[in-house]
Amino acid sequence: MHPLAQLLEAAFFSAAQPLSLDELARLAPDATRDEIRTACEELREHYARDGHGVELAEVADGFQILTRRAFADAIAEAHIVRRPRKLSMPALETLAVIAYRQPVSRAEIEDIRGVGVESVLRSLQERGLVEVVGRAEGLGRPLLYGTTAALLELLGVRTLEELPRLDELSVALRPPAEAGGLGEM
Amino acid sequence: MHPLAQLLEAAFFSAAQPLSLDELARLAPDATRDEIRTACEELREHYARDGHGVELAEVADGFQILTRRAFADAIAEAHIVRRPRKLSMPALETLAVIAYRQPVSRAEIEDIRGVGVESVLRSLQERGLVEVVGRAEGLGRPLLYGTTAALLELLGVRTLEELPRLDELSVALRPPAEAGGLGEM
Amino acid sequence: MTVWPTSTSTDAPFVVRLDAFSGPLDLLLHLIREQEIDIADIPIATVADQFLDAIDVLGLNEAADYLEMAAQLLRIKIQMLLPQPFDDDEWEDPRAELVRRLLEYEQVCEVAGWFAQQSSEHADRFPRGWLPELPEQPPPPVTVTLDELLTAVEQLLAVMPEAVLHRVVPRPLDVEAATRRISALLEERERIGFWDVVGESPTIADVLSMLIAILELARLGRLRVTQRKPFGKVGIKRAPARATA
Repeated sequence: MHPLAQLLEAAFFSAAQPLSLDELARLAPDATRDEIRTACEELREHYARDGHGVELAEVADGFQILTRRAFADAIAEAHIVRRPRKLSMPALETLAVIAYRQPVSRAEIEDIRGVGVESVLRSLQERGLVEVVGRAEGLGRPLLYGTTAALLELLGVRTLEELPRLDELSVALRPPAEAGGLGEM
Repeated sequence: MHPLAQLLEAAFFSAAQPLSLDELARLAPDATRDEIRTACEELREHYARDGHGVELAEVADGFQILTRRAFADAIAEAHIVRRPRKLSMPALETLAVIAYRQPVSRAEIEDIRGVGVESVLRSLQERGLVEVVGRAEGLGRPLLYGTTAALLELLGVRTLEELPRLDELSVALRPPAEAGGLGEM
Repeated sequence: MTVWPTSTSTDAPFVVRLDAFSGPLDLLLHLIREQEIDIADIPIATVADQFLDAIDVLGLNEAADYLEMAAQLLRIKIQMLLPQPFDDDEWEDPRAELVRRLLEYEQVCEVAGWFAQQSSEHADRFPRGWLPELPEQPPPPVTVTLDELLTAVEQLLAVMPEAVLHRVVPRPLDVEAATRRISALLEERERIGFWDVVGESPTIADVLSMLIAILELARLGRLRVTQRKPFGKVGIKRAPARATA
């Protein structure tokens, strides 16, 4: 392997979270962005070609080494890793509304979901998937919520743009234009 | 790589501590100890031969994957594993009291938090989140503390008025309405 | 999306798990789908009745969110019974707003389902679990978010007597004595401060006993607690209407 790829591999092994191109660039100040991308590509191909137990994945605006899916059951059953707890349907629905409508107030979320979301919202905040991003103008200046990079990591996507586009959803009839639906992405 | 070596690589990568032979045996119940040893050896040789950024190290209680020493400095200097650190809960609580109550003396903070805050206060000052803003009247004229512009910047708000009002917080144990707040107790 | 509960027979279409629905819109959508109703032309009278039956069977007929939906359905049902004007163009379908909400909510469900699938697939790829120690280096920058600060404030405000009780209280709380002490002080003075009643160098048990006593007396209307500003001094006042004891 190219020395730059080795250095990147060492860095990925030292970090518990995805590393962005900016962070990788700090690691090798003499290398260009293109060289770093090429080295990442080399590492990815190496893992794929030589039959490794890990792979280089692109998530949350960065790169991260992850174990291959095929080994998940064996590792979890041997109690080496505990799988994260699954989110409840109310939590997922609340996340969906926030992801597409952010920044969004609690009242708006409750309006769309038709239920109170106070405790769901709090537990999503505790899990770091949602955060307060500001305040609305107007009466009472309610807090506004948005999603975090942790949500991207949870979903294994790089950016919010990778979420399904609303016009791709199977719901046949879109809401009237003035109603807006979940809002534009 | 042999499938068993791939499985072991995935397990070493995802484990929170070195894995002993016993633990590795739980991972692959069908494999003999000898086969597991051989697979570990294969993984070690693979890392050494192909020029990887990591190596398989044998430690007192088992095996673990380590970053090669040659790359440690570059990783440390790039602050890759030292992401901006979160403040501890005592620091956050002290900051919270100062933010909502400034200008405030150390004694008042300690009254509210119920613990000594000398060292927490010092480290908040060193980090530039808190500063001395004056002296109280009265006995001993104690120093008064307030928050800095750096804190507002970190919080992403323009003024202290943008912090949530206390009545907006979802306090679990709310006193009866007429009791106002738990405040100073 | 909710795993739709299966009916055991056509006579009992509402044999479902209690937590099967994530809200009234979810339940309503379930009824509509189960009967393959055209969402743009909902037979409101039928669906409203089914909705009421369902929340009754599910024991949800005390949940405000479901009751609100039931009320809305009944309102639409009545509006539908009113005679329609001749000019169709001017007639606004009373179901329109409900249909809009249902469609919007269907989108939410579809995205939530995608989230569930995506996160469960991704959860099978584990990140690095163990991080090696690195050589000494200057301390990293700190970060603090509004969220974290708020959590800290809440934690402070919540006080959490239970947590403290388990940890440090060396002797049981004495709320009764605290109550007596407050009452006695209020006999003497109309207004006292929290720290007056706690006294010199109180233990945590003293503070908690006093706190509980104050809250209880406040609840009973025997005193009033005031605080002019966040974290401000807490004042305790004799209740004006209190019968002199």
